[in-house]
Amino acid sequence: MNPAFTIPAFGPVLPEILMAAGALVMVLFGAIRGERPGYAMNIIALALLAVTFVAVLMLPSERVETMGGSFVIDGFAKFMKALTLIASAGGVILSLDYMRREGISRFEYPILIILSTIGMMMVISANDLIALYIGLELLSLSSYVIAAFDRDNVRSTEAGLKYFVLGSLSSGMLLYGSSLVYGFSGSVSFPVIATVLQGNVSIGAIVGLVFVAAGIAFKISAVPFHMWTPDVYEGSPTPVTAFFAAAPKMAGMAMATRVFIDAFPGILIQWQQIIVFISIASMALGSFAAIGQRNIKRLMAYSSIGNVGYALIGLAAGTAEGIQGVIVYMAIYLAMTLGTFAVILGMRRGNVMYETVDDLSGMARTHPVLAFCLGMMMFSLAGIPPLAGFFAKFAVFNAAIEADLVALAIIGVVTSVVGAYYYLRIVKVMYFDEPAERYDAMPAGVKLVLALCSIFVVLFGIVPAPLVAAARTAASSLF
Amino acid sequence: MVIGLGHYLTVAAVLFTLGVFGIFINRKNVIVILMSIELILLAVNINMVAFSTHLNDIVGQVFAMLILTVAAAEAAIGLAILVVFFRNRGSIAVEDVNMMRG
Amino acid sequence: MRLELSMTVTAAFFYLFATITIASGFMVIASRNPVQSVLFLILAFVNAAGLFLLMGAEFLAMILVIVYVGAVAVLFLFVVMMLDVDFAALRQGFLQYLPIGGLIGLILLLELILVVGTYTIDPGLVRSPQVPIPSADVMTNTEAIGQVLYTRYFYFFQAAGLILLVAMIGAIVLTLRERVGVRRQDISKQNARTQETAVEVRKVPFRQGI
Amino acid sequence: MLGFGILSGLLVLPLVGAAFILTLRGDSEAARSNARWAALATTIATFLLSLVAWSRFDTATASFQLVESHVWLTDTIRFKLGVDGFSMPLILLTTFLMPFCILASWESIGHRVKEYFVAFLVLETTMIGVFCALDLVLFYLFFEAGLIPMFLIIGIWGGKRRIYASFKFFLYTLLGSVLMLLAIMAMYWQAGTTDIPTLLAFKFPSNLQTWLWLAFFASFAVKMPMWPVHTWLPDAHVEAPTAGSVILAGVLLKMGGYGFIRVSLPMFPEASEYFAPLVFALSVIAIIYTSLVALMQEDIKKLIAYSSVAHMGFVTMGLFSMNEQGIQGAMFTMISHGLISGALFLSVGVIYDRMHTREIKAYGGLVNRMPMYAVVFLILTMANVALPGTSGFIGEFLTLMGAFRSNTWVAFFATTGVILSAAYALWLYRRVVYGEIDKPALQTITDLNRREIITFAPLVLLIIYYGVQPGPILDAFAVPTESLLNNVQAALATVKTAAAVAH
Amino acid sequence: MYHAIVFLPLVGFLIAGIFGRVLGPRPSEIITTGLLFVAAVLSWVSFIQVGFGDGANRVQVAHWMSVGDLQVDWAFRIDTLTAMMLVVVNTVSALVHLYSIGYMHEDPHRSRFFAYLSLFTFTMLMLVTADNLIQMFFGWEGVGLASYLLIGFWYQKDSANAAAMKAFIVNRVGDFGFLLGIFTVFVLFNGVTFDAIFPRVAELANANFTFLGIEWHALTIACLLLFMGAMGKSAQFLLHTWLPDAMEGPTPVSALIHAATMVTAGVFMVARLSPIFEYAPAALTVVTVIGGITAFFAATVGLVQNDIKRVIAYSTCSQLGYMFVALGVGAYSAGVFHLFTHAFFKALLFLGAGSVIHAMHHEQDMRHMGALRRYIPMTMAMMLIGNLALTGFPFTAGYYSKDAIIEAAYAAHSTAGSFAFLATVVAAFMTSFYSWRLFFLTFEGTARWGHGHHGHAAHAPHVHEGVEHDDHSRDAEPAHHAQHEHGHHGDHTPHESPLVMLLPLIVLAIGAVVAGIVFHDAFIGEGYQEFWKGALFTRPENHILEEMHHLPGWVPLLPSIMMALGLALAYYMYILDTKQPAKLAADHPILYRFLLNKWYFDELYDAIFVRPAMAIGRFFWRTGDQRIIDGLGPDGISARVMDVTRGVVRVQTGYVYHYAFAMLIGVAALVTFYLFRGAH
Repeated sequence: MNPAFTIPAFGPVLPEILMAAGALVMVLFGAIRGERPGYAMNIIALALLAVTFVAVLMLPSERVETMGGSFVIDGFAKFMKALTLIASAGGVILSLDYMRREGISRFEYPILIILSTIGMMMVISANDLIALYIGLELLSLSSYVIAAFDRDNVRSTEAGLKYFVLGSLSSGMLLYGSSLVYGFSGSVSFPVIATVLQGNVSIGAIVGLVFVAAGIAFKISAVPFHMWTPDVYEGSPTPVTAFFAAAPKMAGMAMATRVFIDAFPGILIQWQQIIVFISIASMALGSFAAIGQRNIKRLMAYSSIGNVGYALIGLAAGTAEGIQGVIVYMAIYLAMTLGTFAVILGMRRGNVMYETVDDLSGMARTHPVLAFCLGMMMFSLAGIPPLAGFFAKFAVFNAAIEADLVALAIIGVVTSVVGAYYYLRIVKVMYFDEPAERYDAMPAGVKLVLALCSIFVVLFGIVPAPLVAAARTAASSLF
Repeated sequence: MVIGLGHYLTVAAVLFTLGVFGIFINRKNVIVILMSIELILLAVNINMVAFSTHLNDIVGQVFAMLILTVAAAEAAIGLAILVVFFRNRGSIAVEDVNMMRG
Repeated sequence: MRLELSMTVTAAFFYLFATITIASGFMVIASRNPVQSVLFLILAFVNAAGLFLLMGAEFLAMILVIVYVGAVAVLFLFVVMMLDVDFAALRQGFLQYLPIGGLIGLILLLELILVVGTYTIDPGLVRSPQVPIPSADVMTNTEAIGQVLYTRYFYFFQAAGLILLVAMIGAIVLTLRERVGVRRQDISKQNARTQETAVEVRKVPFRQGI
Repeated sequence: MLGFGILSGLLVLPLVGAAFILTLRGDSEAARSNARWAALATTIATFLLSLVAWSRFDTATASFQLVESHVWLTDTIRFKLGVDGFSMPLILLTTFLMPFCILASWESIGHRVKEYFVAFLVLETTMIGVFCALDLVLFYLFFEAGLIPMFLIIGIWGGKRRIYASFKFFLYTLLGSVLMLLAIMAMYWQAGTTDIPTLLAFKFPSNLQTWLWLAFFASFAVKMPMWPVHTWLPDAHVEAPTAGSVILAGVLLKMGGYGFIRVSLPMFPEASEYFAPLVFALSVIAIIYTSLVALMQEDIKKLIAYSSVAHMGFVTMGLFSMNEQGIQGAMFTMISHGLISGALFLSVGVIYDRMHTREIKAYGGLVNRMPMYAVVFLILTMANVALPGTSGFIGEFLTLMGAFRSNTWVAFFATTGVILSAAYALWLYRRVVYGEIDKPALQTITDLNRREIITFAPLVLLIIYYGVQPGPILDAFAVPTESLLNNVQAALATVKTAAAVAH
Repeated sequence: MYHAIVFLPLVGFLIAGIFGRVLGPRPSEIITTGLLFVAAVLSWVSFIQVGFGDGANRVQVAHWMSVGDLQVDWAFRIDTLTAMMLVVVNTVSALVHLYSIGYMHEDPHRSRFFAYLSLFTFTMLMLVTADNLIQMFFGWEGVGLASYLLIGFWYQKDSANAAAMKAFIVNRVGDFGFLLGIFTVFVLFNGVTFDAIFPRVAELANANFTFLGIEWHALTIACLLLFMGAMGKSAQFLLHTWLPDAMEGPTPVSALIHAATMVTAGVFMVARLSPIFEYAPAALTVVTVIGGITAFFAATVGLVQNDIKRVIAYSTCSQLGYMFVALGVGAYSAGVFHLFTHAFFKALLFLGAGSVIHAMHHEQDMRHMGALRRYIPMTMAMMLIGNLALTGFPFTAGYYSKDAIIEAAYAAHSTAGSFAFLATVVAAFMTSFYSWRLFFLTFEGTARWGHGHHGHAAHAPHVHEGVEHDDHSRDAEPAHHAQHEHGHHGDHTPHESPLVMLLPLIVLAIGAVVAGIVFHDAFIGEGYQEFWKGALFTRPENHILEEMHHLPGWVPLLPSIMMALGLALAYYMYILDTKQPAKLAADHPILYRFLLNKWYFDELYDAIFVRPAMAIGRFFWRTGDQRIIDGLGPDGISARVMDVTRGVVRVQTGYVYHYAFAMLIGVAALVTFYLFRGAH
């Protein structure tokens, strides 16, 4: 009766195991050491991330399933995990100085980041609905906590509360959808679902898919499941916002890709419509709503909504070209968003952080380098060549055109022009307006992140081929 | 009178809808909203178990069990956040949770 | 061991449990006092456990009662009592969103029931599940779950453990406070005391008075 | 073919200059002066390098020359550069105008000097890039990249409404361009490459041509700018600093015309033929409409800006007349307008630097105090109204002749532009230069200084030289025009034969 | 030699123009004038060579441009017509240069003036030597530029600037036609050089050409369009309005450009293109009619003008009409002959008028002159000769050329010819009248200048012809612009001009007297064929020159009679009964005003062209660009975007249940979508 149980291969799960073990060690270390100043925990976390990063790179590129088929590793997973780890590392580095100066430096923060990252990596490698759900919850629960990490701050706790309530609702939806999919396909395993659901499937499976899509869309904050994003981004401590804008987005897009491409390739016609709708709505809302924002973090929230919309174009195409576009887009988005938040973190005078767009006034004269970097980020986000953001948009739109989604592409480019307006507004404030007082010197870690991101964004156009080729390899592993 | 899969699914659907309905009918009380979410999860579990039985596949039950586990953890965190929020604001009215908007 | 009930009895129990579940579910969202809501929630869970029993998922039924009724619901109750909230005020405007909410809810409900009505599945799939539920004669439901939970699905089990870890850390990080002015026992500190630090030896001068 | 050639050099050289300026420390007068000299040296070096390129250029062949190709985005989307008879003169125009822009900014740019010159040098790279890109994606990249420095130039060093103008400029042109990007992608999937020489030989299906043409048109029409998408231009011109206006009118507008001749005409011949009446109509409207509007302007720069729109109308008209005179005339008009409008904006800059106003009303009688300036401005005005003997005439005459061969109605209405341009240009000259000098502020205005004379002399001489001897430029267009027309005719003939067979 | 003839003035222009300020006025004057004299002498040499020898040839200077079929060279086409024009241009120009040394001697901008004059001469020479239409257009526009510069020479004067602008723009209207004509010719003949065109005209005699959707006789439409250019440059009816205003320029300019040379460019062009016009009879009819109307119209206006230069200007206009009549009826040589003689006597008249003005310290209003005979007798004598020649006094130049035209018009035996005959005869009478009126008002009668012509208020008592003072400013140009330059003149008595001014007058006077006698045989008489050698083309069936010799006896006499009548009437009205003109004017105020205001052409054009253009321009700008295009385009869109933004932002209320609501609605919407549409 009992099926012969064999020990699964642990090799592909090594990064996750490393991380989990590391997290436990950190808990232990933190508990023993107690709350003491210094960056020891953060450095351990960074080291852990670095080691994991190396481990991820050493994974095989061909598709391997393990853990009873719940866990899969392939080129795509490798690539996205690498991106996620970079994003998490960015989240840790950006928090170093901030947490200390805000007086909320606690050893649990890097641990929660690590745990959340484990969740992301699980999500990326999830090969069935259960693994997906568990990974997602691990990722989400850690996120709720770090959103409310500044627990004496009303806005931070409010952000945590909103994130939690809506996140729970979304996971409820995801689960309800999963149950329907399970029921209508007879399995939770993606490959099985893919073989069962082909062509004209029962409406139940599609409704289930809609609910699953809703849950995923919540995680990547796509319209209309985005509503939490601006409030949470604004309320959370800024490094946390940076982390939210970067890491879960990588995992979320990977998850979306994994689910739609791996589990539902047979009903592409059906889900394509959902993605197209979500994508259009996200691009439009991201562009329009951001115009009205004065708070940069809030603005970046809308910006990330819009960017997700663009990335989804690639997914909507549903082709290898499209997934390549998604990967390229996310990679470049990662650099842009981390760079931007690095600048936001640099806007500090004494104990006050400045967060409104107007606080950037005249930065080109008080901090020319900073302003230049942020300006390049903004132009890049607007998709102006030769900056990296252009190549990101090029990749996804190119895929859309290939897949004959011309209307989607046209709406996309038009909203990107609308969106360019608010990015330009930031450039305008920095470059055209009268300078305000200088900000304090940037912490070294933030400087490092900003420098790396800026170099990437500005110079990507010269040698785009490596990333593009790698993305192509990664994407082709899904097909 | 055979009680089939459809009956259970209908119950689950009603519970799910009640949960959904509870979220915006209880727009002032976060705790009740959390409870509504528990109702949704309950509906999911009924679905899972029903399908599991119908398909004669134990995975559904394992899934349901994990959902229970996670839901407990979720409740813990949710209530912790709620407590923290209450400490800061002295209220759990959802209406008050709107410092950030626009 | 499995209860062998006739079709009619099963149906009767189903309707009993289902009705109470739904009714108490409704009361959860409709009652004026959150304490009542929690209690109705417990009722709903208990009845849902009954439904589970009817479907043959005994282990889950028990877990539901233990975890939910025993832990989660109590947690809710605890928080409701702890937070000194004016619940009357929270009920104002209760019906403001009823029409629109009701409409959406109704539409969703109808659609879901419609979907349920269309249920079809390839019989072949039913016959070839990945992990079939063993018949009750072979092993109990609990045993069956135990068979797979620690082997085939140990990955989920471990991950669930991580989630609980997060819940723990999260709850601590959010709510634990080191209050100043509260006297605590610090054992390591106590153990670390030596004679030098604990006792101060003073020489008192003679005959000089104070 | 693998190594980096002279065109890469042209692209990199300004960037090197920009990088050097960025390394200058401090904002002292010495640092500013260094920045100025460095910028000037860089632009002159670039110009000299472009002359070297010109000397290696063979006008007798229609194929691309000085080609270099490097790995870039993918196997098929490569970093490919090359020039032919259409693009080489435009590159020369760009590199030629840049030193004047630097000179024109010598004193008038007093704050944020380093950033200014960096922006200009970067802009130069993007402009050269547009003209020598042999890959459509690369073309688009440079086409759009120029927006960034120009946005900053208008926004930081512009006039009162600079923010409105810079945003309008940026978003308007961006909106036009993004559709082109989609069209490029569609071409990529159709033809499997974005390599321009390959695409030139590729036959796109008729119905696709229509859409592609429209998408490219959206971009180029805004950039040109054609009526009715021209309204960004007057605003941008008025608010931009002098050198910005020079580059805007002198080079940036030409990108649209270049795009038409590089992409729309040769790659979509059927659509071009189909839409030629539309282009004609818009061109003629532009010529008459904007000339009349120019007549009523109260701002010198705005007047010249509107006149630029009218002149660009001649360009589009000539291009789509699809004959030698029209196309070569249009190309020549672009070069000549680059010199003339550039010089005109420089001359506006001269008085703006002195008086800080561009209101026509604020001037009058300048000839009394600035005779040399009056002469220069007169020559430029006459070149602007296409007086024979100036380069303006050659282009305008040829485009009109081309249009006449194609459609007499178009030529008839467009020729009225000859009258209207004289009206607004002379009206401007009369109000600004002639008359008594009765405004107190003008009493002490000084004539051109040595730097300004050095700036104007080559421009004026070239304008006249090319009016008398247009050969060097005009002949460069001859061979590519001929091959273009042959290909277009062949393509159209195939279609007609196919249609005939089908019936 | 031809290089020298054409380019010496250019050299002069460059020297005076570029180095004028360094050299100072005097060297500029001497250099330009000297070069011009050299050129003039050379052109006489070439004239003799070509006209009376066999010197016709083509001189290639340089390549200009080649675009497809369009091949254009810088080249000289030297034939009799060109040579004759060289003589006219260079002679008059050289004399005007010389004259200007005296006339402009007080002007601080003399070097500029001489530069302009030389520039004009150069471009005019380019025009007449042109070997193709495009080079001709170069000269055509070049003289337009020079004319613009010279009219606006006194740039402080607003009226001068306005006149300069007007001249340029009205000419551009003509050029509009010229350009279209060139295009038509190019399309028809696939070339623009005369050598390419002329031999092929006959082939295309019956070709048709579609222009503006109408099927035309190809050569007719080409000729009509080209003639439009001629109308502009030669100030023919409808496009004449600029010429009188052009008198704002210094008087030597009027003599050179607006009498002797530039304005005759139109005549030259039609003559040059006679091979084409010959095959376009309908176009020739138009030429005749326009010429006739102009001759008549300008003469009527000339009757009442008070400005001495304006009278001569209208006279020029009228005489140009004569020339076109001759061309129109096919007597090209007669037209060209009149052009030739007219250059002498009209330049003479203008320079004479300049001398008068000089004497009167830049007073131009004849009502403030009178009795100048005693003060400037030499000028008076020259003016007398000019007048005689103009009015066609027997054996003067005008007598031969003008009478030939009237005869040719009669001999045409066509409706248009008859009309033109009538018009020219009446115009001849009027010519005589206004010429003598000018003479009498200026030199005879009482002196009306003695007291304070500085102040314009002082004009009031001197209103001569009664009713017109209200539009004085329009009529009599304010001449006080240069008076500050005259401040050093203590006395206001008129003084005779210096020798440097009189000398050109004398030379021109000689020309005015003898040009007719000497050359009429060659131009229109027996020597026709040998002289022209085909430079003027006439179809074999064109026998007008012979028919001119077989006219009824009264026809050749008629012009002389008209001249006599005009003289008599003028003598009566301005010497015998000086009250008569004012009375006449008062009796017919409407007619008088109509004529005085030049048939209200300026007002008419202002109303139908200038103002509407301004209004439309303003409309396009304010309403079209700013309200409609920007309003619907960028500004409107950005406003709508902001509206959408406000709406979107309002949805983001900050309330959790709203957010949840949005999610649920989203899910519900998607599910609904699939239930009803998407499943299949």
